Amino acid sequence: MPPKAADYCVVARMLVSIKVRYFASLSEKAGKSESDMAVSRTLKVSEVWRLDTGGIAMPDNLLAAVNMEYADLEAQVYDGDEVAFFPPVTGG
Amino acid sequence: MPPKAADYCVVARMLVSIKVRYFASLSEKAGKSESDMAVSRTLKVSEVWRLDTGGIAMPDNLLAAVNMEYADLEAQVYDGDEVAFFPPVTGG
Amino acid sequence: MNVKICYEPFDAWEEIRQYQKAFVDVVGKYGATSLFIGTMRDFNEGETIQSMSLVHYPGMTEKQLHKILVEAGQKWKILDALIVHRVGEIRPDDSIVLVAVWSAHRGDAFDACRYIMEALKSTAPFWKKEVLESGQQRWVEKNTDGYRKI
Amino acid sequence: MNVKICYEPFDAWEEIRQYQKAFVDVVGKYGATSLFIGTMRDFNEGETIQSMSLVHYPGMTEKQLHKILVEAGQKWKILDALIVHRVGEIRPDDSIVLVAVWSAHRGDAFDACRYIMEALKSTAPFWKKEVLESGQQRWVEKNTDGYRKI
Repeated sequence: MPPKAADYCVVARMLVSIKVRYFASLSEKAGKSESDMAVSRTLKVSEVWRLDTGGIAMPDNLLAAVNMEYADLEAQVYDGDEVAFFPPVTGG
Repeated sequence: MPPKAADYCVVARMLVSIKVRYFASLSEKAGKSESDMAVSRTLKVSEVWRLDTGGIAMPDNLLAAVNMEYADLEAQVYDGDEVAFFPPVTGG
Repeated sequence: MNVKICYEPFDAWEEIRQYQKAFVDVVGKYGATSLFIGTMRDFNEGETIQSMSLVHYPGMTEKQLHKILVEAGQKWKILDALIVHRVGEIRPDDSIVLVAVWSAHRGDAFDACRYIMEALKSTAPFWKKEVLESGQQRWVEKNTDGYRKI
Repeated sequence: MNVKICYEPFDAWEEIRQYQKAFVDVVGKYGATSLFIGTMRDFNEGETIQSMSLVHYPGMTEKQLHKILVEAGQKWKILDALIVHRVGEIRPDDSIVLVAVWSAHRGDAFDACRYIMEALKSTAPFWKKEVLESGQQRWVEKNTDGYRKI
């Protein structure tokens, strides 16, 4: 059964919820340790940074994870994803 | 004062005492774990083996120590020295 | 293979002893255990360190550490492996990390233990903030490469 | 730096714990401890092993082990090191050897621990005689090289 016009409208107004987390020095830089974004399209990781930090310059050594796995800054982020930003790790 | 003839005679009849020890499979091969040799001259390590074992063929992988330090088979052995023969070590 | 995050001080020797008690099926099979313990020093980069705050990314940390153990198990023949890592407020002489690897032969145990430790240092999401003698705080900026001679 | 020959079973974790208690002057200075424990397996070269007799050359063993520790201390920056080695009648799952190295940084601790273990395996005067399941006895002929991949 072909979709009805009303379905397209719903799709066009879709809500993409993204949880954003900042760790270590980046939570101080961003001024928050987490936030919940709601946007109307899927985003790249780098766009999440830009939009959620309000355009703070991206540190050279920035690391990112999507759903707790390392991710490229060009990776796509979907509804319900958790995106994390952090500096080089220093455990051990 | 020049030495007297009698001193030379004493030197010529000098006694070289050597303690010989065998470890692991070599004590079974030699049929003893130690012996005390008394010879009238200093010996090479290889001569100690030959004389003390009664000419048992020297194993290819024979190791030797003089006074508890690894030694070459050509090394000289002096009075009071302890010479040990053993196979490759297998500790750890 | 197991990963443990500790919020309180841990005794590395006791952790290992307890872990080995559950070793029913590998008793007699492992000839080699290689361990590494990282301990908090009271100095770093020329400064005296009073204490340290170790933060982590709960969830991702465990996931990443498990991934490292699986990778080590693909590269070397290991019978078991354990990672214990401390987080929270840490004092000099406290254990920070314990890595243990059990295998039949020592080459595998040594290589895998070192691999796990280096992978942890470069990829596990932990961050250290040092409190200097003056009370000033600073984030540790990066870990060094443990294979490279300094 | 210390060398200990044990004629009875020893608990590696307890040995380390006791040894570290005397560490008054290096507390806070060591960030890295690398350990290796060799444990008796119940198999070797395709045979089941019941027990093992470990003989050594008293006097030369201690001398050689000290020499190895001194050499390791010349090659790497180490704060302390310990070797404990068992001799006598040994059963599967008994600890045979413990090597521990303490240093400021992990590269030195890992490298020195492995060096000490390989040097011990190839030069310290210990020999193993295995008792097979059949009761037959055999001398272990040689140690393998732990750096070489098998």
